[in-house]
Amino acid sequence: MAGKIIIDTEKCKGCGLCVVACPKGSIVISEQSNAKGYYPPRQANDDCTGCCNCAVVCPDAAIEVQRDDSNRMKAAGHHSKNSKASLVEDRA
Amino acid sequence: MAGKIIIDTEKCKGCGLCVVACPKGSIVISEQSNAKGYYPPRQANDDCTGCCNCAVVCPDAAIEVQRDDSNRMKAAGHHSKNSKASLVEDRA
Amino acid sequence: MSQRVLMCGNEALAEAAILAGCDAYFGYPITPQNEITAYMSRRMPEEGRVFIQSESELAAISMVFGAAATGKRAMTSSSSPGVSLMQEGISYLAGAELPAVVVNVMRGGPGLGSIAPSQSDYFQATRGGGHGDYRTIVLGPSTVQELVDYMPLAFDLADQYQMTVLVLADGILGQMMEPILFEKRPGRELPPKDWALTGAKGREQNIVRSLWLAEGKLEEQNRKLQAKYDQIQKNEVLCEEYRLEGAEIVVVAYGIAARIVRSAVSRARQEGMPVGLIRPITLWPFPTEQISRAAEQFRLFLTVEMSSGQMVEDVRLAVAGKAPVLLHGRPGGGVPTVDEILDIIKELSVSVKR
Amino acid sequence: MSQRVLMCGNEALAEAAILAGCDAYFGYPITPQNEITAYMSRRMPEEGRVFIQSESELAAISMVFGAAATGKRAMTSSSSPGVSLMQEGISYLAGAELPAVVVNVMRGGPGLGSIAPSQSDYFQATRGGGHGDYRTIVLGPSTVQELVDYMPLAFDLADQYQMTVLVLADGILGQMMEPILFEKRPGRELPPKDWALTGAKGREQNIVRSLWLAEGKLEEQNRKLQAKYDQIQKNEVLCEEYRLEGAEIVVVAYGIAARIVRSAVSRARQEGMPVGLIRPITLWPFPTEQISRAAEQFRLFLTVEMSSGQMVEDVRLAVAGKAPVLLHGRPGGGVPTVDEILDIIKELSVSVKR
Amino acid sequence: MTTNGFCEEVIIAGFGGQGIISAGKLLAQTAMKAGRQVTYMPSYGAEVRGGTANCMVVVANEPIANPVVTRPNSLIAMNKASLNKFGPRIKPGGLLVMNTSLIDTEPDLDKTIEVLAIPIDDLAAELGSPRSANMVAIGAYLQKKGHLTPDAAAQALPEVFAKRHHQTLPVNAKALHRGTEFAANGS
Amino acid sequence: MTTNGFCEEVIIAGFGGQGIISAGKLLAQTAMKAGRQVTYMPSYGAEVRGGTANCMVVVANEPIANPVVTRPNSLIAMNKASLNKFGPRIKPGGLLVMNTSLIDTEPDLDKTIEVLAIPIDDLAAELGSPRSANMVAIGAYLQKKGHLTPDAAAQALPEVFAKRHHQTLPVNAKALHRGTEFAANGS
Amino acid sequence: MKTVFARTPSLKDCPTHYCPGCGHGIAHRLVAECIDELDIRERTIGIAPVGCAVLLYDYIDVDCIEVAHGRAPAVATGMKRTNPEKIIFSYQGDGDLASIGAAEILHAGHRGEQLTVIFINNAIFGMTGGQMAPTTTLGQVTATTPRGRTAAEQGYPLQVSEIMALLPGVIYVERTALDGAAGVRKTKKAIKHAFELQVEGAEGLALVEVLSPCPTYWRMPPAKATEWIKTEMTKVFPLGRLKG
Amino acid sequence: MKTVFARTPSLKDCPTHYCPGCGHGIAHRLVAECIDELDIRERTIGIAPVGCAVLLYDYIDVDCIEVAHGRAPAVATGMKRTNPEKIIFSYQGDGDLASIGAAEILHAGHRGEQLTVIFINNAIFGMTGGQMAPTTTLGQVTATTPRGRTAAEQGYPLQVSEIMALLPGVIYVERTALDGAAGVRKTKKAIKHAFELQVEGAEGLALVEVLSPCPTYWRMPPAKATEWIKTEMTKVFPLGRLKG
Ligand SMILES: Cc1ncc(C[n+]2csc(CCOP(=O)(O)OP(=O)(O)O)c2C)c(N)n1
Ligand SMILES: Cc1ncc(C[n+]2csc(CCOP(=O)(O)OP(=O)(O)O)c2C)c(N)n1
Ligand code: SF4
Ligand code: SF4
Ligand code: SF4
Ligand code: SF4
Ligand code: SF4
Ligand code: SF4
Ligand SMILES: [Mg+2]
Ligand SMILES: [Mg+2]
Repeated sequence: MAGKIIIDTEKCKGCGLCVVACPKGSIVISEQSNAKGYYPPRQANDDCTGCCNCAVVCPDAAIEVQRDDSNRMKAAGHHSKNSKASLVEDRA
Repeated sequence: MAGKIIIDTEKCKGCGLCVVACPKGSIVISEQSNAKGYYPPRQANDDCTGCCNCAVVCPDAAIEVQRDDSNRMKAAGHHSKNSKASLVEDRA
Repeated sequence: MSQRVLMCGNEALAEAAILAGCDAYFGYPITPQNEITAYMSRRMPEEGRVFIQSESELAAISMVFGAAATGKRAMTSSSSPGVSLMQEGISYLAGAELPAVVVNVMRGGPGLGSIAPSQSDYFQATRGGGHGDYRTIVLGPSTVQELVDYMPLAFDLADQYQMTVLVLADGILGQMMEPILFEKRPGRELPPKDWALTGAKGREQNIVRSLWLAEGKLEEQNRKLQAKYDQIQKNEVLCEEYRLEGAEIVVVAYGIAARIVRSAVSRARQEGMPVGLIRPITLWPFPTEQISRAAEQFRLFLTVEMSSGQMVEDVRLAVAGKAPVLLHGRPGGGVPTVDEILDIIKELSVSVKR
Repeated sequence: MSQRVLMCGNEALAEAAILAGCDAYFGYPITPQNEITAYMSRRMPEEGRVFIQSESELAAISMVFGAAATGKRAMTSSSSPGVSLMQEGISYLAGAELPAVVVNVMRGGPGLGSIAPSQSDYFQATRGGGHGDYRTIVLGPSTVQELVDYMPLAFDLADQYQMTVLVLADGILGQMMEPILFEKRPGRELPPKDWALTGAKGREQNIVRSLWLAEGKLEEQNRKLQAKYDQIQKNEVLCEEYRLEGAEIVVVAYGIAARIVRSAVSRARQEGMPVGLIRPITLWPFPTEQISRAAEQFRLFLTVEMSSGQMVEDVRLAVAGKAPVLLHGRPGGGVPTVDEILDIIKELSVSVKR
Repeated sequence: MTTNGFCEEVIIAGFGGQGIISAGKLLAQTAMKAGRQVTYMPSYGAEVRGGTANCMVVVANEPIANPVVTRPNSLIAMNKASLNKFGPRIKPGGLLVMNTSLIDTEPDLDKTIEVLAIPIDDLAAELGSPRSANMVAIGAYLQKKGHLTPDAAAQALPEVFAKRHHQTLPVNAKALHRGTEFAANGS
Repeated sequence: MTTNGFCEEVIIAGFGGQGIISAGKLLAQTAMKAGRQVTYMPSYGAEVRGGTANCMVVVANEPIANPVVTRPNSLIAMNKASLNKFGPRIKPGGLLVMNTSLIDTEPDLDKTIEVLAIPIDDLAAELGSPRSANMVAIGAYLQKKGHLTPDAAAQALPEVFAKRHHQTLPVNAKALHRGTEFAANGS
Repeated sequence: MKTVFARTPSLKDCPTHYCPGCGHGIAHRLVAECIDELDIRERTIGIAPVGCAVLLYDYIDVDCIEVAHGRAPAVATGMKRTNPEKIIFSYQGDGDLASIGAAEILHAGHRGEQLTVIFINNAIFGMTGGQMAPTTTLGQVTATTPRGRTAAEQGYPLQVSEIMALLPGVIYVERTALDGAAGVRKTKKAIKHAFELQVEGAEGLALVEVLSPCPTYWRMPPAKATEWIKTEMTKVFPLGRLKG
Repeated sequence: MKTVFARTPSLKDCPTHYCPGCGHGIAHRLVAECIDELDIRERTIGIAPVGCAVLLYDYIDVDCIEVAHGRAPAVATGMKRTNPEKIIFSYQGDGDLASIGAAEILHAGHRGEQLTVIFINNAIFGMTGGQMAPTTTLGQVTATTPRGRTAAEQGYPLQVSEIMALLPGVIYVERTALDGAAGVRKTKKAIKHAFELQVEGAEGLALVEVLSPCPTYWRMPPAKATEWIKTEMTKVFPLGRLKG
């Protein structure tokens, strides 16, 4: 498992965009609703690569992505000038 | 003298545009001001062809043009569809 | 429709406008009156009439201006911020003496405020938020049925006096559903619209304008307008009196506030308190005479309105010092309750007795 | 400039604004106040400050909104129809509690009306032509020198109370030239603008807003505004009294009308008539107390205004039935003459004596 | 808020999508057909929407003052958030209809308030029509209050639902009666 | 319009381009420097312009009520249209300065009005400066009225004309005096 | 001798209030001539702008309305939609149409209203005393650009016709100039076409932008103003048919 | 394991009021990320529109202002001209920017104001309950086009970016779409560039039009809304860099 996602279920609105965005089919909507009545997703398998697609499309910034970069090159984000380090390694 | 202009001196504001527009140099500004203090022009020579340029540029519609068409083809105005006869024979 | 139907105020007034012969509706969406625009977008084309969602309220009131100038019955609707944008246009309608109906479903202000119900555009409506000396007739219905009943009147008044009639509602009236009856009643006999722009065929050119540059001409035009307004003040006041017999305290309230006060008055009477209600239905012309007469007779006035106190000025002007005029105002979307009004009435009853 | 100079009102007030530290002027041309815009287009860049001819009055008041939110002193000017277009924006300024100075050089209305001088935007200015419960401070100078003197005050009041100050002038005041003196006087001590949008550096985010959706929040905000307005009503009334000693008739007039009345009063006094003048300088807050006190003492009030009767309502509210309040109104660009006022005063003197 | 005679103020609240609006309209329509005074008021608290919806219905014998109900006689709470928000506002002696399919906690209310705990969603699901939960709720409420009959409500159904939904009328009528039944029998 | 003491109300009128505005401003500026109360009011009758211009100046010892002059003590009429419009408004006992270079008719006015007929344009042209006609007029007017001196007016000239026109100051001063001279001597 | 040019009947027989050499007078005449030639006087409604041409109705003898500054296209929409058989034209200056009224003209075009719009671009606010218009050229001195317009401060002159031509609802856009007899004749042709489209019921808005002299606030004699259009203005506002 | 994606600091740690699947949430995050990456939080002022995004300031942790409907570009002008060193961005919907605010955005562009404009085109008025926007597509059913928009009645969808790109004062225009991960990444790149230009002091206005889902009033589930952008919306609003 190279990647892992952490879902803030109380911010999630169960829109399912992350499910569709995941190239690995690693996300499914869960059966348990949150306090607002939405059904947040959960990680369904171990195929996650940490590609961040799910987090990138999430309208509620409810997904955090972790990745084990020990045995691969550091993803070469395009760093714009004027840029500052940030927690969003996924850059356009 | 193929053409003749009649100037409504009380409508004229002496702008002089007709003077510039006449290809025959037939118009000059007169020395006599009208009631409003403007100096209307007058026909200065017999070269007028009745081309209507002066009337076409007059901002105050102060010029009427007459023409002796007996010995020339009737000016073939472009008649738009839907058109009705009018006193403005000069058509675009 | 001659059977009671359950409809929300916004849709009901829209249907009533259609029944009143509204030829064209122009409007820009804004809460809490979006049901009007949506309803009109469906119904007007069904009737072969004109509906346009305009690009803004400026455009909406201008489209009304255009349609009205050709002799058509035209209307628009909006809510507070949108109506503020129409103030120049309404002043032009007044200057050009064109008939128009404008509905304002008021919400909390100032600024973006809120979408809660409010009555804080009273000044704007009755004093003319636009420039110049002009008035608009202002109707303040307090039930959905009244909304329905006053739309035809609004169009008739507009045509009769060639001016804008404003229908002042609020978020509650617009949103709430009540059983209503659509009844076809005969309209007024109206003067011919011989001033309308219909093409100068067989007559001289008609001109609709509000600019009068020649010395004294605009003053004359203003005096003509004022004379018309005087007529209206004499002939068109509408006002309801409730339980004034034997009263000592008179509550003055309009619109949704008035129906709440009505309940409070009814309960107060049961408890033996000497209180009645005067409910202005036309906010301009204001029932100044009625209240002035009442001031000869009753000891205390209480104005209840959903604002920081606007109509209270008209009440004070009418009472003219003959009795104290108190205010219970709920600004910014607050809605008074029957209980809170009852409490105030109780306190006042005690003080009146003393 | 410490020497008398001859300047027209429009240019003089513009220069006074610059001296008062106006950081930015935004405006759209309209007669009879074009000299302000033209003057600012030349002088503001000279001072390294901002001038923009906006695309409209909507844009102008919005630019003021933006600049004011960053803590700058910003102003706009216009005339009646243009000010009508600013009503939504002024309501937003009130809701967001931003300081701003707006000059209205009034002309005849309604509609396009005329460009003759007028005072018929009094209602709009003092009651809020926009939506919601709000007020603007309204200054009504009556000479070019006063225009100059009240511009710094306008900016100070705006900053102190975080609200719009309207300077109501008219076509005559704007166009006429009079000798004036620019004097640097100390301004008020003003609260820090810690609410301004300057970038969230070393502090929490600042937010400038007028929307309050949470239940009760907008009502609370409104009560806060009203409390502020009460303060102003207590502390900021300006009003001139002239020849009230031994008077029986009091004329109330402001602005250009007041200077004409002043001459008439002076002449009437020479002829032995018992007449004085109360001249409101702040139109809101209105000198209600002063007039109310006067009503205890004097027998008759006459309001002279260049409208069909707007300020007269404030006079009536203040007098509250204690004395008759008459009106001499000249709407639509009419300017009263000293003679016509004198004639009225004469007639009234006779009736008062009877 | 009127004092003479009967005046019933109800709040119906739940998630958007639970049919809160149609439930309220049905109640209002039924009351109107029964010749009562009635008002219906949707929530429009914010121009922007969250996940919740509510509406207010007032049924009375006299003209109704204010359609905005601050202190209801009855609350139909379709989910927990609604119960939390409106529960404390119920008048003493009032009624709470509580959807136990989605509410797992006991409400902490005035003792004088009658509580009808009913698994609304489950009952609707059993009928094969989860979307009819709102009707189950109305049926149960009417049984408890008795000011209008479930039959009258069933007759009003066609006026509340758009034509294109009229195939659902029978199952909605069934749901109404299922609610009534449960309220009467506790099962 | 003030009654105490001195109050002189003047209208200056003519074609646009005849320097009406500067003439008025010069009068006002001169009065200010002399310590008088003064107002100056341009015509702004229409947003749109015709061929005419006028302005109003009031000079007084007391605060001035209204800068708009409806009935002038004095009229400087630079052309016929102006005379027709404003002539009838001159107060009895007033003064008319009339530019006979452009006005060929006799004015039909109240007998108490003093008329100074003066060929203003011709006099200016003789000085080689036709555009100084306005100054000739002011000079003549001041001579007749005497409340301010032509010299004081000449001293005020630099403040009325923009710097870029200061080369015209000498000829304008000359024109002022030419007007005075004519008014004094009738030639 | 035969009269080959005289005032057209729909142009009222009275002097105008315009300055000597002002383009409005010419444009008015052309509009009146087109109305007469198309024989639509009895079903035409004209919309006067707020601008020097506000008194349009004093000169053109058709039913007319005077409207709030910039709102002519919205007023026209209200008229035409309720009276499809009438011929509606609006006549607007560059302040009216391109500054305060930018949203209204854009949206009338956007909706494809069947209207004829005569847009008089004189690069200035005439009526209010010569302030900058959106179409004022770079370097042009006006009452509000005393040091001349610069791109950095006030932006480049606004090309309204180019923008309008982008809109699918706009079916005809032509820019012409009142820069002499030939230009006036071309302008008339364009105005006539813009009317003809509406007469024929073509679906969409027709706009003619007319470059027009304002000698007064350009601070030049009329003849020079005509020249300035030719040499300077047409550089910024190229003439020709942009659409339709 | 290392955190490679987390909430950026300028995005406040709270839930939003948006509907599930709404594009505003994504766009907000992108703006906040750009602000943090460019390290301009302490000198940025954001302008909230009237529209669903009116509470922008509740989510983005910079100084913010809420302004009258459609007037953001004018407010921004007032701010930037008096505070050239600040970074001013406005965030506007299609009702706000393209309908009521058409004149203001056009003129801010015309004047070449140094601003960053984020234009959220969701082809609908979201906040007021799903009425037609100028950008609503043909056939689209909305609360005010119950039979679907038609060109004859309401005109063709308004292509704002194409118009803005015409203005010399506008230096950068790009249209992107929130139609999946790739689209979101491209959108962020565009927004960042639009900010960078202002940071660098480039003279003119930068606008990014973002095609954004409104599942609620498109009456479709979020995933389908994303699809609809790809298949339908981009046909009317072609993606790509239009200028700069
Ligand atoms: C709401 C409003 N704002 C401003 C004005 C003042 N105003 C009158 S005409 C005009 C501009 C005129 O310019 P343009 O449209 O180009 O017409 P032109 O006079 O040049 O023909 C302005 C700003 C007004 N009458 N109303
Ligand atoms: C002057 C004024 N008119 C109308 C409104 C109502 N209103 C609020 S938001 C909005 C349109 C929202 O649409 P859009 O800008 O596309 O934003 P979205 O909600 O789709 O993101 C309207 C018409 C208002 N608040 N003020
Ligand atoms: S995209 Fe975000 S909000 Fe949507 S389901 Fe996934 S985690 Fe929840
Ligand atoms: S990071 Fe990529 S692979 Fe992992 S869950 Fe998200 S989208 Fe799927
Ligand atoms: S008709 Fe032609 S030739 Fe004759 S005067 Fe006029 S312009 Fe000259
Ligand atoms: S063009 Fe017309 S107005 Fe001008 S000088 Fe000639 S006749 Fe007179
Ligand atoms: S100011 Fe300009 S546009 Fe206006 S009338 Fe004079 S020349 Fe024509
Ligand atoms: S209505 Fe549309 S734009 Fe508004 S929050 Fe919901 S999905 Fe987003
Ligand atoms: Mg112009
Ligand atoms: Mg939108």
